[in-house]
Amino acid sequence: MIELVSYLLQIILIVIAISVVIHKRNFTIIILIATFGLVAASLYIINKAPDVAIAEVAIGSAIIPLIYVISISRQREFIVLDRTNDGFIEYGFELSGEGYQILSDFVKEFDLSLNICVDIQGQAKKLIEELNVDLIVTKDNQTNQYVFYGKASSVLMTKLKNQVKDKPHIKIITLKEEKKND
Amino acid sequence: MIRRISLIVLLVVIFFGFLYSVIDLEAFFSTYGKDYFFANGYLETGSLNLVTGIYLDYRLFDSLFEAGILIAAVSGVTWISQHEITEKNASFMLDKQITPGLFITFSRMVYPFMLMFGIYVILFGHVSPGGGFQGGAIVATAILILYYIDSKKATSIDKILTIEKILFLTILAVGSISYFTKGTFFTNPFALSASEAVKSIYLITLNVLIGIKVSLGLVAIFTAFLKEGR
Amino acid sequence: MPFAYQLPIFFVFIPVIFGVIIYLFKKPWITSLSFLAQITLFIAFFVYHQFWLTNPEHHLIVFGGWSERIGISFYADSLNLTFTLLSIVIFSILLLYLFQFRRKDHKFLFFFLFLEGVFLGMIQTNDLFNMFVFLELVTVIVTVLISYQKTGPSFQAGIYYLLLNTVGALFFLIGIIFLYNTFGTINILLLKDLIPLQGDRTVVQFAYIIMISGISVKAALFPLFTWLPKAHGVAQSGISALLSGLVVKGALYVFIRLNRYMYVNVPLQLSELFFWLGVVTALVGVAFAISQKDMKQILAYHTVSQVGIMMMGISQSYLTAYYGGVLHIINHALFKSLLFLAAGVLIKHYQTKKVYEVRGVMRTFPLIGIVLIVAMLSISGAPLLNGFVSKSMVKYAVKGDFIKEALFFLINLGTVTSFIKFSTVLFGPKQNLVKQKNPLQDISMILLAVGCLGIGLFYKELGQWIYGLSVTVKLWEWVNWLDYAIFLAIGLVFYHFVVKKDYKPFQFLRHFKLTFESANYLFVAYLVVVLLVVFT
Amino acid sequence: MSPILTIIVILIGLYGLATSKNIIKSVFCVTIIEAGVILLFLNLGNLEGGSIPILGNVIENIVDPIPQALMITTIVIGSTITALALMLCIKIFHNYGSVEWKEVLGREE
Repeated sequence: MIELVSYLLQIILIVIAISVVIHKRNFTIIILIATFGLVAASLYIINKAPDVAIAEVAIGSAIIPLIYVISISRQREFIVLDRTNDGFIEYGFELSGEGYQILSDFVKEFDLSLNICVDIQGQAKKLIEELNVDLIVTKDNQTNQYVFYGKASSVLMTKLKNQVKDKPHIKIITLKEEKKND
Repeated sequence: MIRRISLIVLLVVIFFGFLYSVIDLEAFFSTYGKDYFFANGYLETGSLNLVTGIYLDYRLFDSLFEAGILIAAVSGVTWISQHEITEKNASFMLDKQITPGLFITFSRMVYPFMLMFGIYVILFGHVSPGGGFQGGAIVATAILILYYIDSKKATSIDKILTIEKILFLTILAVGSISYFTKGTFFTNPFALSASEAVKSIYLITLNVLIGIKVSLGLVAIFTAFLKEGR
Repeated sequence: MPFAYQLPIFFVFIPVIFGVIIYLFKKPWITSLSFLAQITLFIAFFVYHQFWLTNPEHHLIVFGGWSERIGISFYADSLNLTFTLLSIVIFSILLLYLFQFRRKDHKFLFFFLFLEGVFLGMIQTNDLFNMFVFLELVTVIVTVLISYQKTGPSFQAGIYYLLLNTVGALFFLIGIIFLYNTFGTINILLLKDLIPLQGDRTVVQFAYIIMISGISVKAALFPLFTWLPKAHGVAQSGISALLSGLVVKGALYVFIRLNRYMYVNVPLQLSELFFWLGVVTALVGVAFAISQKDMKQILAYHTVSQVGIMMMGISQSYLTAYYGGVLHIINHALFKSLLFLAAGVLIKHYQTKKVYEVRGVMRTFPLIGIVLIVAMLSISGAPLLNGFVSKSMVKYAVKGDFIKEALFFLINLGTVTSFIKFSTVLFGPKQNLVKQKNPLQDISMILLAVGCLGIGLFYKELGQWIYGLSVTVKLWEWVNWLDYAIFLAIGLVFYHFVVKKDYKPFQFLRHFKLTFESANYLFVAYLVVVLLVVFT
Repeated sequence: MSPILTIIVILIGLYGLATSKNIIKSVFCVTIIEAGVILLFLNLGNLEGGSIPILGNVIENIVDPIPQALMITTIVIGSTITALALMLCIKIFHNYGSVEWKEVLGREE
């Protein structure tokens, strides 16, 4: 009887492994990895290794999927620091305004999740490099243009650039990372 | 597309290599280790659970450097995720969602049992299945549930890291006490002929030390991930 | 049992404990404790060496007094003592180089000393699973050191290095599993006697294949070396000197330990396969090195080609060629770290990594100019220096077979041309650059240069002292000087007419990028090639 | 029979590693290979059968305890490597804006 159960579980393991390899969306893969850990732990018990099963469940199915969730949710986050307090982005119950429109279209197209924050002080260059802020929106009073500061090495900046080409009153400046050689 | 097919062909060749070697292995394999431990594993280490006996006494050197790899990874992760900007009051839109009430009450209910089970696994590592590493991981998951109840109570990572390093030094010290009693490093300081209760003192202290160190390490990794870029 | 019997354990734990202490206490003077660690290591090594010579029966230390077949054990033979001495010397010289810049950085010194302790452990251990744990530990710490600057490219190089080496180490673990289940023990010395008894079983040969291909990922052999130039281009010069000077050597040491000390007289001697693998690695490495413009990339690809030459030496059972390979490992550690350190100083002062933008080093920084000349002469195998000694010993592996000799000539020619390209840095007018006063850095570079010269001149006495074998390499023969002069001439001609014009193939090689999945594809292909060679 | 099924899991992980366009997918596949290796070792330790290696009540034959002790170390090593790799992934995303190998490697100049 135990032999049958172990063969069945191993076939389930192979099916889960194939589905992890083939699947595209990262979020569902986390669930698959958690079940993979659980099935593997039950197989360890069948092979008479309770110690390893406890370790696999505690680490492989509890902490590691949690870390995957955090890191994948960070991958889809587009942090915008808004420093133009003149209605480019209105903060009512429901966010609106022309700036918000542009950003939400851009974010929807690359299925990122928009994260607008207001009150971070500090020099733009350092913020972008250290605090992983992706975009800083400021208003240039002389030319009455909205200036977007971003990271030069980021692929999103190039995508944002060719999306905003047709709008005259928005300018994009990408900050180059200075060379830190020893 | 050709690459995938050729990859599958290569993997099939490797599979046959594995296949022949496993069949050849099943024909004749040595059980020297199993017989040795079954015969005098309990007598020499004093722990009923032979696996704990092995990684706390026979192969303590491995467990020391397993704790070492945990220290290196934790310090590495915290160093990479650190940033010098002191603005902590950044109220980010995403973090404003508060965890749903049901989840909080349920985790409050589960939290004490998880903690108790983790401590049981650490303390009775040499009798029932379990031990320092598994118990530490369970205690770490219990502490992570605290983050769900309210994530403002995040402790400072630097304090955790210093405690972890001090624990690493104490584990080294406990491991090398045996040099004074038995003349060799990394084993049970009590004589082979000592009673099982005496020997289990050493096993329990090592399990507790490793358990605390592993739980602190995993909690530090988790807080580093949570605080990253905030 | 005298205290000196347990010393190898202190080799591992002195740096680890000092590293943790430096991390714990925040006072600025505590970082000078790292020098104390190096000095105690030197003293401990020489005390142990005397003990090791006097009583040969105490070479094996089993932890916990258990039987040799059960407990973990350290074994000290002439091979791993030389590697221990080499790594202590290189680590202390790099500490001298880095100290001025890293005086306040407790975290960095913690990682640096922890890596030293773990590396010394990996060299001395006599237990396969313990070697696997140390391999993983070295991979983790080197990944953190590579991405220490927290710039974009350093993260990408760090994760590329981490994942590729972890896959290699996992396959090393599968090999251990098969060995454990067939012989019941994972103690290398015991396996050396047990393996010949069942040498022809498919399990034993398959375990050998899996372990060797797992290790050759870390040793940067032909198809799997793509992680090395990425890691070097990004890491600081001190770290890349450490990486190519020592970490690659660790993997080669494990290769020797498996190839000569475990599978000694098993019928499947693969020396022919690994010899040709070494030749291909050397040729590909040199081809890439000639086409590069970035100083660090040139040196990184040169490490790959020198690893190929070492592989040609180590894989031979012919004694002089084997000892030539081992000596080349030691020489390469010296002159390659010297080149990286000098390149680091130049990059810091000229603020550029491109070779053609740096000019006039001889006049502005005379010390670095002399040191660079010594290093470049020894890497290209000029007589009177250590490169020549080991290369002429490795030449014994090539004697008598015309094709092999031609290929060896081609490899040396490539090395000479690319270092002629590198030496264009020296000439040119005096640049008005202020030299930042850093006495420690200069001392470390001078020490390395003296090391290169020393081995080049007194190789006979050193050979006697360590290996007790007498090797006569005709140093003062005029034919060798003539030989080297011809090399230089052909190299100059080749450089002016071919390399300077920067033809299409050179551009293609420079912009050649291998993504992670194709690197793994090559790893699978490499595994299958070794499998087929053994089983057919 | 059962060790061969675990070998298939290892080879699937290797296949995934050699065809994954995404960095996070590669980290998933390393976790799969590692779990497969652990299962292989425990299977080979349990070829003869026998009971759990805890000597409480009288038993006549036990499973080999050494593979279990070694595999606890491998699980901890695997989890630390996954944690380090994922932290590097987050930092890569914030620097390059994407997690695809081709885009990340292509932007070096």
